[in-house]
Amino acid sequence: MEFGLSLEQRQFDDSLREFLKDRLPMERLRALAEPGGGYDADLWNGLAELGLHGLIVPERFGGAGLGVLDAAVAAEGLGYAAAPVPFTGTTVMAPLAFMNSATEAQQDEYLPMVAAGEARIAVGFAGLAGQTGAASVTLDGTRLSGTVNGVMDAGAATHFLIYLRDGTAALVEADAPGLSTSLHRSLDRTRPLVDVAFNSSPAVVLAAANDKVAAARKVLDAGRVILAADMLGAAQTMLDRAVAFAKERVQFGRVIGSFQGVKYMLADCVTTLEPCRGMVWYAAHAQDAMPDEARLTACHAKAHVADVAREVARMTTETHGGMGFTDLLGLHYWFKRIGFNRQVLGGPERCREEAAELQGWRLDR
Amino acid sequence: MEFGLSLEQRQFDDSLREFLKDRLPMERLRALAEPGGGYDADLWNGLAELGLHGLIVPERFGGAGLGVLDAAVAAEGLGYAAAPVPFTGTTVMAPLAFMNSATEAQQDEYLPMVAAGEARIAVGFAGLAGQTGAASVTLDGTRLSGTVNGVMDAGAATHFLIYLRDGTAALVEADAPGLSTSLHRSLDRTRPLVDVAFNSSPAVVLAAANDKVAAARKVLDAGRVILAADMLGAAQTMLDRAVAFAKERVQFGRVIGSFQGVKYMLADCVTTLEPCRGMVWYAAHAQDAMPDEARLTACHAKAHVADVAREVARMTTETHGGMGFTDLLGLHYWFKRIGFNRQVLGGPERCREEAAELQGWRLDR
Amino acid sequence: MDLSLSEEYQALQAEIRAFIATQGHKSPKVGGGRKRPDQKTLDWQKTLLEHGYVGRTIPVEYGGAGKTPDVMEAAVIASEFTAANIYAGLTNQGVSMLVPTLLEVGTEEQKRAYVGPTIRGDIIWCQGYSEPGNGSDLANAQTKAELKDGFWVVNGQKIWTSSAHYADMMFLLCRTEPHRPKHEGLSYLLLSMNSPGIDRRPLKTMTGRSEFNEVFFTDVKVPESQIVVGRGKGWYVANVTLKHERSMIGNADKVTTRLEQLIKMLSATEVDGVPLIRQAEFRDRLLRLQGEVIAWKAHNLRLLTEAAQGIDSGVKRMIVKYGGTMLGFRLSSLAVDALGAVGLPFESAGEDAEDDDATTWNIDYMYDVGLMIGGGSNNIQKNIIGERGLDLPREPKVQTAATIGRG
Amino acid sequence: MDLSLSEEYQALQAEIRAFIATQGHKSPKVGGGRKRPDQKTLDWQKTLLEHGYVGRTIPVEYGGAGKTPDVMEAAVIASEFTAANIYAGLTNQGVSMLVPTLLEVGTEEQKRAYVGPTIRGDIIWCQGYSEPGNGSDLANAQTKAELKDGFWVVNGQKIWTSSAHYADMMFLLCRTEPHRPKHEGLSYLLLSMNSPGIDRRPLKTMTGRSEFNEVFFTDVKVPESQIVVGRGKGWYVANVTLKHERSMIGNADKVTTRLEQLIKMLSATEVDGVPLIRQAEFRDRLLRLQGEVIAWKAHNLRLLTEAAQGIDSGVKRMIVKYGGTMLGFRLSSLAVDALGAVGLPFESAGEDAEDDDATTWNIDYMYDVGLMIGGGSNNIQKNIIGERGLDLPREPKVQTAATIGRG
Repeated sequence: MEFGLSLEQRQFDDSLREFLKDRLPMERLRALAEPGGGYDADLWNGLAELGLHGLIVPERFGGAGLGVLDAAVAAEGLGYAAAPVPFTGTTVMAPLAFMNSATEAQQDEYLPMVAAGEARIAVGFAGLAGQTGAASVTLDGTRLSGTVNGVMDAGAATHFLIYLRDGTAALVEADAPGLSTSLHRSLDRTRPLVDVAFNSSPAVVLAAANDKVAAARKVLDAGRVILAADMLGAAQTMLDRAVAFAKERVQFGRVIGSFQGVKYMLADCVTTLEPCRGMVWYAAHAQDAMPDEARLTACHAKAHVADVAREVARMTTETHGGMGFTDLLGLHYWFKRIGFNRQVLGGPERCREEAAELQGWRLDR
Repeated sequence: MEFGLSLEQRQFDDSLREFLKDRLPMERLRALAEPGGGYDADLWNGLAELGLHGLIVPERFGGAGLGVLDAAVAAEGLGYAAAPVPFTGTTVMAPLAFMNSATEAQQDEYLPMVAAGEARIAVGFAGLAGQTGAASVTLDGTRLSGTVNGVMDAGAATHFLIYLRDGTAALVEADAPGLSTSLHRSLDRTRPLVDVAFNSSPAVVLAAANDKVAAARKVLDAGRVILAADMLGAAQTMLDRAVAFAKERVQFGRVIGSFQGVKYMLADCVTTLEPCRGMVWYAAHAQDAMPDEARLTACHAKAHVADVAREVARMTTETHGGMGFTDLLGLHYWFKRIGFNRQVLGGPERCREEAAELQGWRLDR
Repeated sequence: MDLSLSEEYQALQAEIRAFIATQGHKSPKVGGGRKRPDQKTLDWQKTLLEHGYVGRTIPVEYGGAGKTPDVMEAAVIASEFTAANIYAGLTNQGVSMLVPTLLEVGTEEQKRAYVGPTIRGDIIWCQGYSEPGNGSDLANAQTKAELKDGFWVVNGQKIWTSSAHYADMMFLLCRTEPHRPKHEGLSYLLLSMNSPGIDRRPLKTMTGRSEFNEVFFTDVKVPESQIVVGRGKGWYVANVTLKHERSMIGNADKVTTRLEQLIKMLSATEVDGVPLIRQAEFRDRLLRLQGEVIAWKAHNLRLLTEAAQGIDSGVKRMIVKYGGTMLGFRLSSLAVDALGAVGLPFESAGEDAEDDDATTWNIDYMYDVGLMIGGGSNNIQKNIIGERGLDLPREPKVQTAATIGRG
Repeated sequence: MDLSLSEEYQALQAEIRAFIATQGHKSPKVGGGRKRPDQKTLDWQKTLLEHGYVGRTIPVEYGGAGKTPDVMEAAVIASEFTAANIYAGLTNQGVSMLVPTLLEVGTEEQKRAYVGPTIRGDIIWCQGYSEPGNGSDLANAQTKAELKDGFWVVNGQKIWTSSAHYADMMFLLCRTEPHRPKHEGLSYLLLSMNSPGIDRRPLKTMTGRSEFNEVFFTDVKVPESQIVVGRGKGWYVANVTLKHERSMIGNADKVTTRLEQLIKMLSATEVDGVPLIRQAEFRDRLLRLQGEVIAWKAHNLRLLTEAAQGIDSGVKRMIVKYGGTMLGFRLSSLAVDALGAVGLPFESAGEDAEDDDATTWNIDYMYDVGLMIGGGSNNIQKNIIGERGLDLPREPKVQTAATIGRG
């Protein structure tokens, strides 16, 4: 037994962080956040050098064949840097969708495009995820109609992959007839949400899974774990910065970190946040290797990390005083990233509700 | 509009506190707690001098004709002193039960006995209160059979008044045929719980209310408000003592109250506890004068004050360090009193559930 | 205990209800906005002034309605506007802090010059307190003013100055007696933000707006008479002002309004066809918050009653800002959670327009964090509650290079 | 990442399962008890020792099983006993603190004399650290020991001494070098609790038991060789011991067990015919706690792995006591709430008997508060996390009458 990252995972993590530190200094982040499209071709293509796009695509389709755990490590790094890239949807959920719901021929066609970074597929759920917002689509043969609001990681999507309530997935090209999108800059300017409408748009239907709903849920679960990892990274940034700030900032003739009031807030942050890292790893590993625990740990990781991260975001902002509330240090990018991650693919309330259902803990009324 | 205690109420409060301070020093409290019967004839009779027994009994039956607010003021004082007296049941719920559920003739017979302190009536609920524990009774004409476990304020009861699920109440003398009791010293040695069993015991049936369940609930609501007031008093004792301790105790060369770690815990205590006082007054006044708000505020007061008091109990015990955990200062009497009040007549979870039902907020599943 | 209203207050209540029924449609939107009042708001403020619903107890000669102070009247007015979700008038720093300060300690001339225009919304004030490096430690202000030829000449820098980018005037805490001990060297000046030598640099905040500014002073000249109370009395005057700020920030009406909004939102928002209020966790959080709000409202009634009776509420008053902002944050947290992904699209409509509901809630959610920091941070509040409220000993002074010589 | 067990560990697991299946019925009850081990417990401990499930890595010559330290083996053993709700062996201060301390820094003679009898449960130890007035400030110990004629002569008083009323031996922190600076003047002695001059006065705690004592020393003679490491090294040795105490108190097995017990209890307990697990608030609290426990278990796996790899876990280790006791309290809080009024009858069966479930939970609930206080209070833990874990500056030293001359 060994519960920790392998040498390769740590090296990958280091190089990703190094890359992001280099390519995404604060001024660059600000510039990318302004349009709020959640996509920067330079950054995205640069990540290809690290093999990010094909991270979990099987090797026979040109990917690295790694797992959700590796993706979670990457997500923590991306969250730490508040990177404006469509990672969760395009790099994790979309290939998993093919691996779980598509025929071999469909996989053959699309997975190499994902691995090569040519296809940026945004994944949306019409109903299963418990996300607020309108979502109503129908599939007539291979024609998709209806709307799904609030699709994430779709700022520069080449395709939309929409899961219907019955677990069937429909892939539509972004420039397909009858498809129209409306992009909303979100609270988190590093990630937009897109409302997408289909009007008898031609779709490739993925319906190869034996249990289609279970297959759809696997994609959802992995997405939730990745969002949890991203929140973990974002909260860790805020904590690291608050600790550094508390060591330098002087008030009342003392470095503020020497006041128990500040010190104890930061101690509370680390005491709640650090165990989230093990939790994210465990939940991610469960997606890869422990199917019995996959759903439960994904639901709990999304919910618990979201709750911890909200408190860490509040307390670390408080630690910064006025400097935390203004735009000066850019701390709010992470505050908002945590807020965004919390809500998409189902908030903590919904995730825990699903955890309860899984265990047969239904309410009496 | 005036939201505060009247001069008379403040004077009554002062004299009660004075009396308890005098009659119930720590060594006396310890002595009374040892048997754990929750009743001391000297103390109980002494309280008669202050007019406590007939506090809410109408004047025409020999009482003071005051309201639940006055009783709540007294309860806070009794909780502050951790007084081992059956106040909630005997002095508040029992007379209210007669006033709400009994015929004029029944009131004529029993209320003067309550006011005179001759009848100590313990009130139990078979089902309506949401209290854990077995409770199953049946009434055959005027014969009561079955058991009700966990009746409070029954350590020296002369009568048991049991509310059935349909809101009918049955009064049985403690030495009636077929009645047997089993007294349990509780976690809170100032108040025991009594399991009572009836076997075709002769009962006086109180069924005069138009809406019997509503009448029963009024008694329950008032009981919950009184328990909230008692918790408030108990938590206030703990806070006052922790503040005093923090001003004297020296560690690391400093009075511990000068450490922000301690100071902020106590600031949190007062910030959450002080608004509970207004809440208890409001809920008590609602029982007397605002029927539309009576149930909602009673449920919320019991629940909210219980949650605040638990945290105050924990933090003030922590403030005392080892002195708080041992028996030396007797601080635990209040810790346990808060724990007792929390559970009887329905815990916070149940009270909030009832608040939801009142407002039509039923769950979907 | 008497929660009924006497006839006099019932009459006032009826009058306001009639007013709201006929005029309420002209009200600007409640919440979210911390902007310079637009024309709609100014018109509404003027209407409120005419009816005495704002500036009620301010003497007629200074532009108010000249009524005898009566906290119950104030409570009736506030509660009617809250219940109807109608804008209850400007609550900026000029109205809520400077005006009461001047009425308490200003000269006749100062009152005549500033009170009326301020309550009408014609003069917008900003507060020149915080400086880089002394955010919470106000008494350590280093911005200097020297008296030369009948003018105070101000040099230095302020930061976290709300509204300075559109304010007309500033009340400024500055050091005029550099050789006296820290707290005795300060003065409190009133100055025009259009004075030569002032450079305002808006600081964008996390909400995306510029709620704060840096303000730089280079030889800014302020007439000698623009001092409040006198030389070296700045700390005293600042504390008069802070007292008003603290009571402004904690307010049971706000949490009551939010709870009502939440009940509506949770009833109206559905996931998979089920309203959130019928889902366990959302309902539980709502119930807990309802309990807290009931306690907070009752506490506020106590404070109101004590104020009417002229009683100093002590620690009961001191807990209001800390407790109120935390409760406000828990309420806005539930709101953004109830909005969920639908609430994430975020476009502030800019300085002069109303935002949509989701953006307003998100701004409130973030602004609540700002409230924990501004006006005396939570930690400062806990010091005050502990030290002044519970009489616990102060943090011992530490002798360091930074404090030596400051006293 | 590999959570599967290698063959070697699978074999151990199978062995333990077989052991529990055949012997488990002899196990004493888990939880609640902080008493002198009764005969049943001693017999069980002996069985565990024989199988190497306790004292596993302690050398054979000191009474252990002499296995190579292997945290995974330890984890497998702990998890099997936890899962089966079987008593996993004594965890008193002698076993968990003194034995590892002696193994780390004791003399050969000390190891031979004390390790074996302690792990067998024949010698029960108590810890002589706290004194009246210095509860959290251990380095300020004033109990004196003077060397005279080959004996340490001890005078003074200890307090909060757990188990002293039935302990055989004490490890004592006392001042032997009064003229040296505070931290350098202490020594660490081992002494018999039956020595003449010792007066033990049990302190009853809130649980109703005497978990603590006051211990008075009047010219108590301790042979010179009973010192650990050496004169003036007491603070160093005490910190070796404290390190073991901190890791003893935070333990994911405990919270896992409690969560399992809670799930059973909430499923079995009904109000008005509905199991609590089907009631909204109870279920929500259980779900939140389940999330926390999953995080805590995963964190523990990380620590185990790092320990196996010889990595110093730093702040990850430091958070365990504070976070673990708070989580433990939230779990026991839910348990007493689920028991409700049924859980209130409370009769501890005394020092030598098992309590009923409700009493056990109530004792655990209160004892959890004690754990926040003992072994370095929560506030001390937060200082450690902040200062050693996050490298934040220490609370500045304040020069007061009380500290002058202490250094």
